[in-house]
Amino acid sequence: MSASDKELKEFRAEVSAWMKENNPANPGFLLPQTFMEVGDERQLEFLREWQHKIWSAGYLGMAWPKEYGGRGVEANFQSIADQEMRRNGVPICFNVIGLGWAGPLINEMGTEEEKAKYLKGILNAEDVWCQGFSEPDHGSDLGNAQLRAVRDGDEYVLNGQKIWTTMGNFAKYMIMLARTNPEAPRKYDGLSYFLSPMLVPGIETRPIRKITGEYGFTETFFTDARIPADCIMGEEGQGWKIAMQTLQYERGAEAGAAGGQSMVRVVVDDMISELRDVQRDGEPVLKDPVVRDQLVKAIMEERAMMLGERRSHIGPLTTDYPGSLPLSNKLRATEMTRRMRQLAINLQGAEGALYVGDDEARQGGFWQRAYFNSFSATIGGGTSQVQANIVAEHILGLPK
Amino acid sequence: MSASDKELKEFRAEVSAWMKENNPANPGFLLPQTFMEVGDERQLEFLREWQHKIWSAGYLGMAWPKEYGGRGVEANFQSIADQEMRRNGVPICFNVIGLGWAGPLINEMGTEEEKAKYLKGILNAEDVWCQGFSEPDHGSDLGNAQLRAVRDGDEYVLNGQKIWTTMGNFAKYMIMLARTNPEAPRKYDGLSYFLSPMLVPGIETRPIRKITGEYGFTETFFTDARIPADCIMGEEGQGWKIAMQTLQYERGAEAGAAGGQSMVRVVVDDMISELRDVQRDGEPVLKDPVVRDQLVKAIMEERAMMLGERRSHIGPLTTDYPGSLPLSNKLRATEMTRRMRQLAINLQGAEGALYVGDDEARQGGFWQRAYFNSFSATIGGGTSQVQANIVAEHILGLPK
Amino acid sequence: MSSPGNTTLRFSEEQAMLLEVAREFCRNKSPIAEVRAQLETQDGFDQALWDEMVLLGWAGIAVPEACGGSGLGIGALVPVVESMGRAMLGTPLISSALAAQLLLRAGNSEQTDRLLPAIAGGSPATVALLDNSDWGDETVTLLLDEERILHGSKKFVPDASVASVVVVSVVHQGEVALAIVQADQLNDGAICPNTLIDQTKRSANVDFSGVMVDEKNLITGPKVAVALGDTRLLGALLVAAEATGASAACLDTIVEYLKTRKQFGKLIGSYQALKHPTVDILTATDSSRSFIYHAATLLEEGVVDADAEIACRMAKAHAVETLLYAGDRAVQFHGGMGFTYECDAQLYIRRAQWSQQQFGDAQHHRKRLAALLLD
Amino acid sequence: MSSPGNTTLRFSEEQAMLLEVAREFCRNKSPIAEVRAQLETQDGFDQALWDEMVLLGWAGIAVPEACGGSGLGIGALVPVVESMGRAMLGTPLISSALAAQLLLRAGNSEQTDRLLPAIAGGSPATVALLDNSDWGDETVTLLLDEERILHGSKKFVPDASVASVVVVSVVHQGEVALAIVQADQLNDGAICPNTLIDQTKRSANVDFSGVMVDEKNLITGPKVAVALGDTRLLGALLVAAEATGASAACLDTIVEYLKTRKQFGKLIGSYQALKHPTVDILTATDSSRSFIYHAATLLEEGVVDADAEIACRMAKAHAVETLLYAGDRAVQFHGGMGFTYECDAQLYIRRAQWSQQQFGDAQHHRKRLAALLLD
Repeated sequence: MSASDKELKEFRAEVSAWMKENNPANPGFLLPQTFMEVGDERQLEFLREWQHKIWSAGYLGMAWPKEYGGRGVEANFQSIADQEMRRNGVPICFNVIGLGWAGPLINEMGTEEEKAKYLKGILNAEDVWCQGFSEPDHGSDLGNAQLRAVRDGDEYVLNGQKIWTTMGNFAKYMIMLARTNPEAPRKYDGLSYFLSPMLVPGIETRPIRKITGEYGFTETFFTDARIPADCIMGEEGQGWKIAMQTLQYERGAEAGAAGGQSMVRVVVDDMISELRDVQRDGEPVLKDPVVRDQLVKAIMEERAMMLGERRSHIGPLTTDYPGSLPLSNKLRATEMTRRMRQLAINLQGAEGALYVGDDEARQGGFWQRAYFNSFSATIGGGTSQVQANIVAEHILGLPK
Repeated sequence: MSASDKELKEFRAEVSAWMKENNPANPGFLLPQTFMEVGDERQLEFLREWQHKIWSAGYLGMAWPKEYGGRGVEANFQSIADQEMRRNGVPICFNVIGLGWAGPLINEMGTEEEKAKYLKGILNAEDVWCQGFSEPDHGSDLGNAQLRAVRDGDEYVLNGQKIWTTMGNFAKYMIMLARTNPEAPRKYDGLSYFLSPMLVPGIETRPIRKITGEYGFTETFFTDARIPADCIMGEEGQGWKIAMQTLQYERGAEAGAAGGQSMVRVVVDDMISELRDVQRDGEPVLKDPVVRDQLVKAIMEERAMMLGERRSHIGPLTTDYPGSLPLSNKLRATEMTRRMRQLAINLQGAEGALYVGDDEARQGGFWQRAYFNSFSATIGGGTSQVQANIVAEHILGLPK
Repeated sequence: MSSPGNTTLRFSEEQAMLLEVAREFCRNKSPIAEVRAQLETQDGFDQALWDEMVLLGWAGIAVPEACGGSGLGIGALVPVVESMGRAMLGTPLISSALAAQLLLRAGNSEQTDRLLPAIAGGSPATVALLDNSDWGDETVTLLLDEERILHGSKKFVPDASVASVVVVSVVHQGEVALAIVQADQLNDGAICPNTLIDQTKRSANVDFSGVMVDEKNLITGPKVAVALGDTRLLGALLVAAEATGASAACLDTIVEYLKTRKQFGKLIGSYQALKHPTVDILTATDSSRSFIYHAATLLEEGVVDADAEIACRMAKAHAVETLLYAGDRAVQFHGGMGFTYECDAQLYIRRAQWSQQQFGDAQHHRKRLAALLLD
Repeated sequence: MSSPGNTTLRFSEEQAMLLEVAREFCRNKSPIAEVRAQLETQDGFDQALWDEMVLLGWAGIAVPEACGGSGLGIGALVPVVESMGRAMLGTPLISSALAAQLLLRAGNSEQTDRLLPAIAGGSPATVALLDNSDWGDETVTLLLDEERILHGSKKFVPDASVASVVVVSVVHQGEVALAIVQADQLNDGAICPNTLIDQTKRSANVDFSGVMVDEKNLITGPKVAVALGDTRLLGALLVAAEATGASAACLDTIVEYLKTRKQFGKLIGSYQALKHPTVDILTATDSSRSFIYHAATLLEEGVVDADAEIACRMAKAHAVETLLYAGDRAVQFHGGMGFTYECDAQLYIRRAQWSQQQFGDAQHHRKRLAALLLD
């Protein structure tokens, strides 16, 4: 019973109209471009309200079961809704760890009880979720996580530390990788996966001030924190497998995620638009031949990424080193973004030296802040250097 | 008894005049730009005659003792002569391994007998010298040389292979690193250093065809080749030390080398001159703003290298990471050269696709050939990748 | 948040089959030993092999069925040319295809009916477009005088020595026109072969002086300039497709060496200084491939509109810079071996120098893209 | 074989002593904790520290002895500014030095005798040159009318809030002139501080409207344009010197981290993906240093001739691109830590954005170098 093209088209028109009508006015402060930039209560409340509104309108969790707050329709409806959110430039659905990581996992592997307890709060933005994979001493090396979870009766006792916990200070729940068996022969086998409450004694968060000067992450400290034993997902020792499974959902609604736009997409054309009134040597900067050469390179790089996405779905055109397009995507996209934003600052002329807070800063200092924030993506989730190793080893088959 | 500024100035004028008067006419074939490009007998004989002529005029080996063919004056006279060779664009003094490696070593460490036997033939170009350090399986890893030298009475018996032997097919002598003791606990201690004759039974050379299509190197095969035991320099086991000592002389006459211009220096201005009549989009390519930006970058890179050479002699300006300028010089200069030559081809327009042998090729295909030849320097003597490691470890103190 | 431009990319089952067949054919028939065997021959290709390709219908892929071709269009030519580039297989296919396109786009039906069947049947043809060494200068100077006699030369005419027919851009009565010249009309010595850096390629300077062009071999009118512009873009795309194949082959060569060569006791592919640039070559080649098939998609109907022009120029600009980089790194990463003629890296670095210049280098196309995208 | 251009580079014992003293002073007095303590203060520097620097004579290094300075010239300023850049020590030194240079080069003896002693004595001064956000547009629009009243504003006036004197480029009777404005002549609210990406720096938009400039504070004549051009070049050089110091400090920060941080069981400095770019930063910083001391050498006599202009522009173009790269890599190579405000990498990446824009970015200078070197 799959939806007809006509139905989908009508649906697209409906969402688009709704987004246009409901796109919130500029709140007077810079909104987060990604869920990693929710730095204060003001931003949090704004985004919570917005996500709730989208969910109330029926445009979030569309493919999740009705009984848990979803709408029970096909995933392609959600994909269309997500596209229209992007296309209309509305704010993000900020509860990303819930919508895109924890939620789909619970949907797939969780008990009835867990589904009833967690899913709706994820969708309606009442329960903020965070993620506890990274630890201070091995940022790119998840398998080495050391946070200790010791079973004690019907509880686990947690000791250790997590870092880069996005919205750790706002979150009610954390998906967490902890070491239940330090003696396991393979380090991966000693890990377990928890849906841990955050608001229990012994769990404390300390906001991390980012390079931008703003907040968004926390360090999270566990000191004899006790959580119910049934917070574990699966069995002890399955943590690594479930963590890897969790990462699969990132690919959107079709892969199980609830949907919603998780980051504002910034394209090269946005940079170019912003440069239309910038002068260089008394002429429009966009008329400068060297700048033009740079901008065309940037456009081409972006275009190539988009075309690569299209090509990745065409089997006969992906027989060379299969998997190279998806597996290199993170490396390429994040590095491209970083360089593009750096270029945007450079081309602003003297105003490039202004920052968020200056009335004359272009788009309120958007590009400066965006450049700094871009490192969260070239570092987080495996640095670009590690990503390049992964591509080299998994795709090209080069030795470790 | 050091020469006065006036004497030096007069000497400079004298050499300059001589070079101008004696600079050979274009022989009708491309002359080697470096000693690694002597590919045929015609080139060899031309260069042999030219070196002999310079030596006869008294401008080579000036600081070497008179009794061995030198002139016995201060080294700064030779430096001036070398500068004037470069400045006047005369052909190279091709017997580089003799003039700059073997000769100074013999001068410093050799016996009277060795000096009498070898030095004059190096200067007057009668005896061509070659170098046998590299071996096929460990190009960048000299310490691992495996050519076996076994003492047998008053001879050593050689078995093994060398590669990248410059002018191996023309040489009478080779400076050679061989393994006399495979059991030495440190691999370096098993090496010895020889002044080996080349024209003995059991030593065979096979010319290597280079990427340019020309010749210049050989593979050299040793099969039970017997050489007199007194060909050894120093003691058994001192090979590594002497090899490292040998590399010190490369720094010119002041460091002990006989002098003579070992390679034709090509500067960015030469490329720019060649581009003066090239058109792009119907205008001079030198008027194209993007090209201009590229050329200025190239000029700056070259200028920075030259300024670095000056600065390296000013102690107070080299207290940060001392030694970084000289030790990074090879890496920087060779990489700059490669990129500059590649750019030169690109900017030629359609004619960039022509090659040596085409009448319409710019400067007879000089830049195309030069680009290909530039890899001999980014690969030989330690690849750029190895050079970067050396700088990182020795200068920055980064871990291996 | 703005539009990302046209990012259409389709690939039909027909194209997929062609790609598979072409890749298999080229791999089997053009191993590197065969490529090397052709480096110093006069024509640079093996006639018997070309005949097989003609039998497979490749010479007529983009020729209408009515003229003896299969009418599959440029979109079907791209996978074939990519496959040939991958095998470094030199033949007059690109030259012939461009000649056919130029005739199709500017000629009348008598001309196409007369000339295209021969091209589709494997008789090589070529185009003579370049009056000087500057692809950015489109001024045509070769004169066809009032008596329809040609005065002057063209440069870098690809496969000139084997072409039966040359389609030549000329200036006639003050307008750009096309002259169709038969090989047998050329004077002795009119074809002066270039010595190319890429020894798998052949081109020549051709002196057309004195050749008489009869009425039926003359093409005039407003279509000529458009057809010439289109042909240059199609040429850029085909060179890009060929360069994409060459980059892919070059990448394979590098990867193979990095997996087998040891230095300092380790496989050299384990060193990030070689590993990461090799990943760059992979991702850049991925982009080249996306660009050429995007352009192929937009050219399905044969019309070179603004989006197709953008696609062709992007393909050329990207693919040649990728091959330049890949070829350069291939030599470097092979170390001493890379410096030899015997090492295959030399084939790719040489091809790169040829490809970058054909139909304008990367900067040439970016300059024109700027006008299309920024103004 | 052509001339490589002017490659003079000398360094006197006097300069060497100054460099040693300055580096030592800055290291001791401006540890990073002190730098951070100033990030959110109004003036961005510590007055007591500035007073010490003044006592060392730095405010008067390039001021003639007759005007209370030490008359050592720009060549002696460069090592001091490099040292300050290395310690990220923000003070009005560059602004004051440029104001002094502008007065020296354009003013009459009454003006220099009156104003320079105060500057040499530590009373901060600055220059107001920028009428818009485009360093490449040298049109002066700030009007000094017939009644010698100013109309308009300047942008990005460095250290405006602390300067006692501002030397302002104006247009007067159709010609470019300089107005010397005392801080107390400015209206309340005339100084509107910029919020800068580099929190160690201070600048402001300054509205001069209504300020009356008396005769003795007006500089007119042909020397003005030359002096303005020279001052922009000296500004470029001093920013380059400061950026060179910052790059060197940034390099130290990276090297330190690479030698201590472990990932996957190894010190991260052993990975070539981090090691080799760090070598690039080293060699690029080496070049920056060579360029700034080359320029300093050519400016020994104070005259900004064509060679000196080339040297200043090269220094600026190179030093800021180096710092941009170093700052960017410093953040990346520190991994998660690099993404925090607490990590010093942020200081360098922010400084880089400021430095690149001051007195024109790298491309600005390369464009002008092209005219000097290629035409």
